[in-house]
Amino acid sequence: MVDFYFGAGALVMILTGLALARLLWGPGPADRMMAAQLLGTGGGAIALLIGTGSGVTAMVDVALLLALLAAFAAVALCAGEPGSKGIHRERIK
Amino acid sequence: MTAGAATIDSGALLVVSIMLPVTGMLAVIVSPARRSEQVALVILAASLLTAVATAAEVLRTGEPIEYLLGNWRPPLGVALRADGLSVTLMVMASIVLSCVGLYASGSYLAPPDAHHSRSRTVFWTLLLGLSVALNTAFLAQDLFTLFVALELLTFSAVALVALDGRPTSLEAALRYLLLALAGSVFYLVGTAVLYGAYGRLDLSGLRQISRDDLATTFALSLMMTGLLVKTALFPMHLWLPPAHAGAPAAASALLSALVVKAPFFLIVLLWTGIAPRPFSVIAGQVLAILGMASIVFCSVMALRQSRLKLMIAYSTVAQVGYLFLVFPLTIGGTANLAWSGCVLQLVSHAFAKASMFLAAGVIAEVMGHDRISNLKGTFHAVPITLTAFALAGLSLIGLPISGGFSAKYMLLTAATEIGAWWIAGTILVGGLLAAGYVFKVLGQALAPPAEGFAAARSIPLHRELVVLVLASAAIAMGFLPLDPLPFITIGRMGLP
Amino acid sequence: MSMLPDLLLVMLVLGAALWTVAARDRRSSVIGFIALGLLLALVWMRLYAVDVALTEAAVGGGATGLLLLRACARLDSIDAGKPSAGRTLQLLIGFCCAAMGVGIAAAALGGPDLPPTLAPAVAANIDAVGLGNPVTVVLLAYRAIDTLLEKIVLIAALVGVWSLAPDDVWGGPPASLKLAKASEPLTFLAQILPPVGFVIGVYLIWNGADEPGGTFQGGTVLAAMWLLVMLAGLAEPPETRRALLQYLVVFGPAVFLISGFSGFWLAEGFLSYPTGFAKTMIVALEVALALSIAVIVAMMLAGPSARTPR
Amino acid sequence: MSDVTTLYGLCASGLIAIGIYGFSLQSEPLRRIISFNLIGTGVFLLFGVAARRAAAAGFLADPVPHAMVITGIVVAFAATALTVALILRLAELNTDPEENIQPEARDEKSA
Repeated sequence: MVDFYFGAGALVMILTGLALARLLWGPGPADRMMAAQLLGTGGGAIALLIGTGSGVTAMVDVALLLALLAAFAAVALCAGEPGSKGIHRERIK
Repeated sequence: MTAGAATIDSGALLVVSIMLPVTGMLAVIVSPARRSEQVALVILAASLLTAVATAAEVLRTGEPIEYLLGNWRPPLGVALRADGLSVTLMVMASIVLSCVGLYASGSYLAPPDAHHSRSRTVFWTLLLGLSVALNTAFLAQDLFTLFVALELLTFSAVALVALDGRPTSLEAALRYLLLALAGSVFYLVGTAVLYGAYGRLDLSGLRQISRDDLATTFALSLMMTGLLVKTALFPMHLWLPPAHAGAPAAASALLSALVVKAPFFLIVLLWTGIAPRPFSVIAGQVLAILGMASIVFCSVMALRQSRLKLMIAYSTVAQVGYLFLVFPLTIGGTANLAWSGCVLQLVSHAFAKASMFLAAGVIAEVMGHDRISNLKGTFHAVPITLTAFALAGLSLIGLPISGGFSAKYMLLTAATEIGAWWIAGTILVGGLLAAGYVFKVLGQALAPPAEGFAAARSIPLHRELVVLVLASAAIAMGFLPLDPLPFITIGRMGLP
Repeated sequence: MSMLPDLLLVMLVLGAALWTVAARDRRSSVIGFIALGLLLALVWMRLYAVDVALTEAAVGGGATGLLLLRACARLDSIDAGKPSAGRTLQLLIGFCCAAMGVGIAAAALGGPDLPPTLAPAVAANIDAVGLGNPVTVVLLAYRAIDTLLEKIVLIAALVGVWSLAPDDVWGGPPASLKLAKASEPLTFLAQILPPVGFVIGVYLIWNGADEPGGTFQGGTVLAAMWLLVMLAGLAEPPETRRALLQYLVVFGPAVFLISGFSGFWLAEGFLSYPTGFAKTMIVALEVALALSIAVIVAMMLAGPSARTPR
Repeated sequence: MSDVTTLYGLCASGLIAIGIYGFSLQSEPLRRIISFNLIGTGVFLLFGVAARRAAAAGFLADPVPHAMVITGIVVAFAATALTVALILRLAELNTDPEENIQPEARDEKSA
């Protein structure tokens, strides 16, 4: 059973890795926001799977926090949009 | 329990010396800006009394004071410990902090109206922050607690550098902050490695079990490197002159006199307490070589400066270099003499340098600028300040009778006795160079004023007197007998 | 098999770290850093450090991430500095850093087979305090001085941040956090998320005594929720000169200080708790500290005053 | 289990090395503070690995380093916040010439 949890954890890890690639390369802000969400949910899933696999029940709290922060990160990404509160207004490149 | 019960009363002094300024910080934040100065001055006076009482207790019993926080024994808990050296430094720090506090009282920072309360609130809060950090650094017996103290020291110091809000000051503050953070993270890597190797971070425990192996050597090298960045020894000194020169004079005095001394003190703790034998010998040589390079290189740089405050800042790096000469001198039979010289240098430099920076502040206000080439008539305008500057200068050069003379004499004697001619030579060359930069200023300042000279503004007498008191303290250290100081060996761990 | 997730995780962490350093523009670098924070929460979980995992997620992924992203947006018009070093120097420094990494790995992993540890000592003394979470016991009993000083560090840094305000706006509110492009979904999110987050924050604080969690994690979550409300424009940052705000900032540390000194009379000395009351006192202390932490973290993220006080 | 701690020990060393590389080569303050955070993360992981190695003594992990790491993360956050505030203020002063004039005039009297 433990092997199953770890195997599933590894699989979700690969999927999360793909989300990470989307987050880093973008290209658009929408891609990044969705990827951040996926990273949060995927991270939560990994926390639950591996936490159960290694018998640490408090991992549920980590999963909970990751899910909450994924939503927060989406807003943070908005706050970090170029020009949203720039010292200079957006400069046309 | 036995140690805690036996010294419960004197141990409380150690707790109070750290927690008094903590209380002060919290009080300054919630009190209105016009009250912040009074709160801070009361706390500084009480801290000075506590430090003196602690020193008196250590002197009286001839034993170090120990206190177990929360009554938990190290390595689980954290101990505070005051020995001869740490109480000396605590008293020194309290004196300098109080004097700078008096200097900055009144309308020095800003006119006392609501609109200009920023610099007042910030200055007094962070002055007390420095006091907390310094006392913790001198007393705490745990490598991680010392890390937290170092960070508090850095944050308080950085905000003081940036206090006047000019872009140049902010740039200097940013550069200082980044390098200081790099220094702390190096220190922390070493701490992590030590914890992995020994499973504890208390100094007394580590002292007993430290081994001569890769992990220890590597960890200590990293920690010392980090601390060297923070104490600004050559070649990691570049951040210091702009930071110390860019701050308001009252802050510069604290930075040069006290802030760079705490990392040095930690290096001494590591070197005497934890470093295993073959490593400590090599590290001592390297530290001394860097110290010598600091003395020569930064004295020359000081000589070449055209701004008074930059000159004094370069002089700090040079004078801190002398402290590092002590390490190779403690191998032979002259260890106590060398340590006494080092401690005297540390304390007399703190007084002299604080006085000099405060004097530079007065001069800049009176003359309206601080260009050395244009200081004619300064003596005529502020004779007391200039006298103080000259006295502090004597101590920096090492002319008798002054604390600086005694310190350099002791280091010189120790060096010649074990035949370390290279160190002896550097001490003499450093003195000559210091004479060069001090007399360059005095020669200008003592000249009669030019036609039509008028002071830009008048200086309250109490500020000039504070400058004189600090300089006199540096001179007064010279009246101590030229023998090893007995009290700094009280309870010193790891010294011969 | 059981090593596979770990191996993948380490690769992702190092990949994100490399991206953070090598990314072309600073925004991509910051995003890499936030992703790293989320991944590290998983690493900490694998090291059986759930308390640290929660802290890393709340601070690395949440607070620091928002701080850096906002900084990016405000620095947007300023040209990024190019690394001035030539290729040879880059290689040289890269080589030095690699050597250093190898050295650290050798020093940290080469120790004795049965590494020394304080875990048995912590476990042996934990009954005297009566809390179930050993990390909380270390933070608030054995090494309480570090935690107290850490709060002072936070306050010093907050005063440092505040000190960067221009003289004429000192005491006024920080710049509005309201997003220029606050869309309807965002406002909706800012309305429904804070109550949930508030509950989670309080849960983390309350749970911290016996289970993983604690003051800083909970306090940061509370701060994040307050910021969310400000980002959506539903509330404005308060004036920094407001007495209530200043009292909230010093409240937790002051309670800590008083409880520490009370140990002189009620227990065995400074920062020691009276027998039987340790748990009650620590939980009360945690609540007070979390309140102050939430305010301090939120004000640090909001930045120095930028508008004239009324 | 020791294989896992070794793996994470290597990961920590890697993070430190990458962070130092970034810190020494980058010229932009914001990028440097991010690199500083990378180094810090690596150091904290080293503490975590040391804590986990205590598993040999029959415990899941040693809570003392965990507590130190939590304190360390808080301190690193404070450092980052202060640095970012400095960077932003400096950028503001450098892009807004009007702000520059007034403090320069003050230069003379408050040196």
